[in-house]
Amino acid sequence: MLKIKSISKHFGGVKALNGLDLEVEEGVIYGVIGPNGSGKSTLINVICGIFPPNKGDVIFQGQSLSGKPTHQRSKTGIARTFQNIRLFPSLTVWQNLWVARNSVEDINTESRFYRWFGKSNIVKKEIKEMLEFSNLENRADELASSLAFGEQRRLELARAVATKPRILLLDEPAAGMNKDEIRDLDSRIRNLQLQGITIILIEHVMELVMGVTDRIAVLNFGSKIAEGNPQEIQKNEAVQEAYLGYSEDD
Amino acid sequence: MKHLSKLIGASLLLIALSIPQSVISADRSVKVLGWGAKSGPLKSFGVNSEAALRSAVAEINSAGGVRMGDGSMAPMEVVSYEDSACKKDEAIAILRKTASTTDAIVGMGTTCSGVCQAMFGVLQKKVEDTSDSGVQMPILADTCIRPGLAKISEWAFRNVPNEITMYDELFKWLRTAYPNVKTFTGGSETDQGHSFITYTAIIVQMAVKHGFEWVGPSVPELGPKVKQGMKELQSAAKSQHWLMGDTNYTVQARKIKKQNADMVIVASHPFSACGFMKEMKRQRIKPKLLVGLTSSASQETLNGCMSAAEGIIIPTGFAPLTAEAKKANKIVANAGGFLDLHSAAAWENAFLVKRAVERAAIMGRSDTLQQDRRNFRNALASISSSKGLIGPVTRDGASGEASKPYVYVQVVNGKWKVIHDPSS
Amino acid sequence: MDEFFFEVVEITQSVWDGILFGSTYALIGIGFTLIFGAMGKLNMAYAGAAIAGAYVGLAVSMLFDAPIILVFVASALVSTMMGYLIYQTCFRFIPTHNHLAALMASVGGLFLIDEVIVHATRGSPLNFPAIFEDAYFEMGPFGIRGDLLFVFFIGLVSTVVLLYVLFRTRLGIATRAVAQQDVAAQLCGINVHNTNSITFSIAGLLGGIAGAMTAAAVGVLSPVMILPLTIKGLIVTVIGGLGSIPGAIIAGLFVGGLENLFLYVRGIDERDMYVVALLFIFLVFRPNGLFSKTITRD
Amino acid sequence: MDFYLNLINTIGIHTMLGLSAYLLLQTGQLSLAQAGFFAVGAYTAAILTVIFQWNIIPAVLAAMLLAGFLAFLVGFPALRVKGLMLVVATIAFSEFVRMFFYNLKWRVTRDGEEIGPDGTMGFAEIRYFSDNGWSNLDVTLFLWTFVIIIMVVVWWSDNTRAGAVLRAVGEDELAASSVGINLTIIKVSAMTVGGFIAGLSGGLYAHQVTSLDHHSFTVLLGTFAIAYPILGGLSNVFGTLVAVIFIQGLLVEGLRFIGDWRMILFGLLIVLAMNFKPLGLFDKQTVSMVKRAMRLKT
Repeated sequence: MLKIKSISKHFGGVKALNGLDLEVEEGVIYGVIGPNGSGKSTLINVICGIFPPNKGDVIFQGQSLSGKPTHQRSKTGIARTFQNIRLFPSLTVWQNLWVARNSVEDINTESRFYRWFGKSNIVKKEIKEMLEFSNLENRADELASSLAFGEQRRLELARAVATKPRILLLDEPAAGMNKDEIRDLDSRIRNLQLQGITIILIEHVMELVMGVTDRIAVLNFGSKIAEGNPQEIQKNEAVQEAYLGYSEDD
Repeated sequence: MKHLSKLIGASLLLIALSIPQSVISADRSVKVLGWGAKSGPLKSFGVNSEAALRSAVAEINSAGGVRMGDGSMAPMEVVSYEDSACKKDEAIAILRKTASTTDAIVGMGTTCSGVCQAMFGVLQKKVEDTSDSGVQMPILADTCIRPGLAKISEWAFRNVPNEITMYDELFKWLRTAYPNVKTFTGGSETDQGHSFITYTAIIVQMAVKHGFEWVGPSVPELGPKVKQGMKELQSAAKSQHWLMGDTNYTVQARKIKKQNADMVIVASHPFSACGFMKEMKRQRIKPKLLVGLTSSASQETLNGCMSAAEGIIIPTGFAPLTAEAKKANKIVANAGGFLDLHSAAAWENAFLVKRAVERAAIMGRSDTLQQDRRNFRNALASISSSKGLIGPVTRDGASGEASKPYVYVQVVNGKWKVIHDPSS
Repeated sequence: MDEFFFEVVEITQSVWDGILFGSTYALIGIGFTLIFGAMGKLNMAYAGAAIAGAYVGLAVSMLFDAPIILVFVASALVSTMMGYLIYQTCFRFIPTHNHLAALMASVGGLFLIDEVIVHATRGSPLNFPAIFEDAYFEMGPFGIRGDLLFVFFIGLVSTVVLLYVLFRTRLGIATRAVAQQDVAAQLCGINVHNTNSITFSIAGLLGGIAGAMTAAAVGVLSPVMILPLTIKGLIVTVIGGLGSIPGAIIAGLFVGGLENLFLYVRGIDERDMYVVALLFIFLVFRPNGLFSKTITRD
Repeated sequence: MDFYLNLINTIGIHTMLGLSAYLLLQTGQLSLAQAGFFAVGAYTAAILTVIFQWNIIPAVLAAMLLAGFLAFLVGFPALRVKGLMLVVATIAFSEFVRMFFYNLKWRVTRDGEEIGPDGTMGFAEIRYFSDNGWSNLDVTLFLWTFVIIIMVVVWWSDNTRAGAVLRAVGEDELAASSVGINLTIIKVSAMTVGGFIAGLSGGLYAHQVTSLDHHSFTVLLGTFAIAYPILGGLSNVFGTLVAVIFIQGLLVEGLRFIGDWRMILFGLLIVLAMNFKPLGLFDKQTVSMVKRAMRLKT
C-alpha cells in the first residue's frame, strides 16, 4: 500500500529522518511512536509532499510520489490531520467539509462547473453522513472558529475523511483529550478502518496506540528502532531504553 | 437583501442631503459658479482664481452690477466656488452639477489643462447638433493653456494668451536685445502635457526660427516652422527631460552643461523647474540667458528657488503694469490670493461675463435659464475683443480661443520685473 | 575612441551620482524594513511623515533662521513624534492579525499628512536650505556634489548607529525579540506595544533625516515628492529583502544608480518603465530579495 | 438629476473596480495591479470605439477579455510571491502599464482631425455616448446592467463551493492544499476574473470621462481598488458597494461643500473607520445588526 524507501530529510545539520524504511499494508492501523523530535511529524509532511525528502522515495499503491505536489497526493488518496488543528475558521462547519470534496470520485461523478458552483444531493447526503459520523449535525452552520476544541478535532478528522482517502495520516489526534474523548476517538478510528481506510497513527498517548493499532513502528533520531505488533513493542527493550523516563501523558 | 437596499437607499439620501441643493434666490441676479483645485499639490490655482473671481465680481457689483435684458441692473453672484482637486472625474461631476442643479448661466473653471480636456469632452460638440446629447452649459476656463483645447466643444471658452505668437515675439525680441546669445538648449517635464508640447512644438521651433542655434542632441528636422520636427525633437532630447515628481536632476543638468549653450530653456512647472535650476546652480551652469515656461511666472517659483531663478525670463499673461492691473493686484492680494497669469484670467473672465450678459440681454429668471445659457454662449462667441488687465484681449468666437496680451518678466533681485512689453 | 571614452566617463558619472542620491532611498527603505521587521506590517504613511518632518524643519529654519544642522535635528525630532503618532493611530488599536486594516489605516494616514501639508503651504514648492551647496569637487572629467557626499555620509552614520542600537542594546534586542516571537517576548515581560512604538519612533527618526536630506539634496520641498518617494521606498525594501537593513541600503544605492543609468541611456520616458520591469523580474526570480533575512511573524 | 446620475455612474464604475480586487483579497492576495488592468481596459475600449468606430458593447467586452488575459499571464509569475512582495510586484506591473500608455502614440486622421492616444497629451474626445445621443440616464442604465450582473454573479459564487474554496485558500494555504485544492489554479483564476472585471469597468470609465491620460492610473487608483473591499469588509459584495458609496458619494461628493477641508477629512475618516471597524464598515456584525433591525420592522 504505502512504502517509505530509505527516506532522509535534513534541516540544516539536523537529521529529522535518516534513511527510514517503512511498509504499511492495506487496511491496517499502523502506529508510529517515538520520543519528541524523533521525526514523526516530519514523516507525515514528507508523505504529504510538504517537505521534499533529501533522499529516498515514497511509493503509494505501487507508484512513486516523488515530485508530486501536495494537492495531487491528496487526489491519489492521501489525507491528513494536523498536530495543531488547521481548520478554515471563517467558514462554516458545512463549508469546511464542502471545500474538501476534491476526490477523484467527486471529480468524475459531477461536471466541473456543477462541482464548483452547484450543490448536488449526493454532496448534501454525503456531507450529512460526515456530520453524523463526527456528531456535529446540529453545528453545521456554525463558524468553525466557534467550535469547542474537541469538536474542532472531530471536524478536522471529518474534513480529512471527506477527501475520500485510501490512507489517512493522523498527527497526534488525541493530544489534549480526556479519557472519554480518547475512547470516542478510538471507536472512530476503528470505524474508519471498517470503511476500508488504511490509517497511520502518530501518537504519544500509549493507551490509544496500544489499543487500536495492528502494527507499530518506533522511531528514534529519524530511524526505525523497532517494528511489530503492540505486544512485541511493549516487550522490546530498545524501545524501553528510548522511552526511559518518558511519561505517557506528555 | 431587503435590508441592504434600504441601507443603500438611506446612504444615498444622506448624500443627497449633504449636497447643497440648487440655489435659486428670489431677487434676480446673474449667477456664475466657479471651480478649481482647492486641494492637492495645485491648490494655489484654485485659491488664487477664487480670490480673483470673487473680488472681480465684487468690483462689478460695487460699480452697479450688470444690465439685464429688460434694462434693469442686477448684481452678479458667485453661487459657489467648488474644489475640483484638478481631477477629471470631480471636475465633470461639478460641471454636471452646475448644469443640472444650479441656475448659474456659466461655469467658470478650471486651470488644469488635463481636466479641461475631459470637461470639454462632456459638453455638446456643436451647438445646433441636436443628435449630440452632450451637456449644454457654457464654460469659461481661466487658463487651461494646452494648445487647441477650446475647439473640443462650441460651449467651451477660455482666456489664454496665444502661446505661438507669445514665444514668437519673445525670441524675436531676445534676438535683438541679446545679440551675443547665439546657441541654445533646454529641457522640459514630459509627464505634464502642456509643458512638454509647448516646449517641443513651440518654444524650440520659435527659437530656431529667430536664428538661435540648437546645440542639444542633433535633430535633423528642426526648422523655423511650428511643430516642425516635433517628434524628432521629442525622441532626440529624451534624456535631458525630467518628471514633475523627480528629485534627482544630475544627469539632465550635466548633459546641458556639456552642450554649453548661451541660452538654456527650462520648460516646466515650478515644482521641477526649481529643482532643475538648483541643480544647474550646483553644477555651475551659468548660461547668458535663462528662459522659462509661462506657467512658472508665478509666486510659487519665487517661494521655491528665488536665488536659483535669478535672471530667468518668462512670457506671461499678467503683470501689474497698467493702473487697473495694479489695482486688481492689490484687491486680490487683500482677498488672500496672488494675481498671476492663471488667476488674472479669472478676474478678466468676470468682466467678460458682464459684457456677454449685457450683449445677450439675459433675463436671469429660472424659467428662461436654458435660453439664457444659449444666448449667453452665443454672445460670448460673438465677442471678438475684450478689455484685459494689461491690454485688449482678442477673441475668436468660432474656436472659443482667446489671445491675451503678454509681457516678458524677469526675476530681478528676487522679484518679478517687467523687462519688455511687445505691445508698446 | 575619444567619443567612447567620453561616453564611459558620462555613464560612470551618472551612475555614481545616482548611487549617492540612492542613499536617500536607502534611508526610506530602512524605515519601511524596520517596521515590517517589527510588526510584519506595512506603514504606507512613512514617507509622508518623513517629508512632513522636513517641512517642519524648514518652518523652524524660516522662523528663527536656524543653522542647517538644526533643521535636520528639528525634522528628525518631528518625524520621530509622527512615527509614534502613526503607530498609535493606525496600528495600536487594530488587531495584530488584521494586516489589511492596518495597511488601509496607514494609507489614510498618508492622505491625511499629504493634505495637511498642502493645506499649510498651498502646495507651493518651498526653498530648502542646502548643505555645502557650493562644494562641487571636479576631478578630471568627473564631478562630485559635496552635499550628496554629505547625504551619503549621514546615511551611513545613521545606519551604523541604528545597527548598533538594534544588535547591541537591550532595547534593540527586545525589538528583535518581539519581531520574531511576540507571544514569547510578552511572556519574558517585554511590553509589545512599547517596543513597537519605539520601533516606529526610531523609523520615524530615520525618516526625518531622510526627508530633510532629500529636500536638501533637491533644494526644494514640495508635496509632489511624497508619492514617488513612497514607491521608491517600497521598491528598495523589497529588493533588499524584507527586514534586512544592509539589504535596504544596498538596494537603495542600486536603484539610485540604475535609475540614472537608464535615464542616461534610454531617456526619461523609459527610465521608470525599465526600473519597475526589472523589479518585477527580480521579484519573480528572487522572491526573497538580495538578503532574504526575513524576520516576520506569521 | 443629471448630476446624481453621474454620481451613480461613478459609484458603479468604482464598485466594479473594487469587486475586481475583492475576489483576489478573498484568496489572501493583496494586488495593486487592478489599476493596470483598469487602464488596459480603458485604453482598449476607447481605441476600439474612437479609432475603429466599434459599437460600445463589443468594445467593452473586448477590453474585458484583453485585461483578463493579461491578468492571466501576469498571475503565474506574480502569484509566486506573497504579502508585501506581491504588493510591490503588482505596483511594478501597474506602473509599467501606466508608463506604456504614457508612451503610447497612435494618431489617425479622420475628416481632418487627428484622433487617438497622444502619449503624455492624453487621449481626448472619447465621446461615444454623446455622439450617439445617449442621455445620461441611458448611460446609467447601460452601466449598471453590467454592475448588477457582476455583483449578482460574485455574490452568488460567494455562496457556492468556489467561493468557499477561495476563502479557504485565503485562510490557510497549507490546509487547503492538503485537502486537494490546487493553489495556483485558484489564485490565477481569481486574478483572471479580477482582470476581467477591472478591464470592463475601465472600458466604461473611459467613455464616462471622455479623456484619458496616465495621471488617471497611478498607484492611488490601485490603492482605492483594494481600499473599497477592505473598508467595506470581505464578508460579502455589498460591503464593497457600501464602501464605494462612503468614499465616492460621501467623502468625495457629499463633503465637497466644506471646501479644502474635505480632503483632510477624507484621510482622517479612513483612519477612524479602520480603527473602529477593522473588519470593514459592512462586516458580519453590521450585517447581523441590520438583519435584526429588519426583523423587528417586518
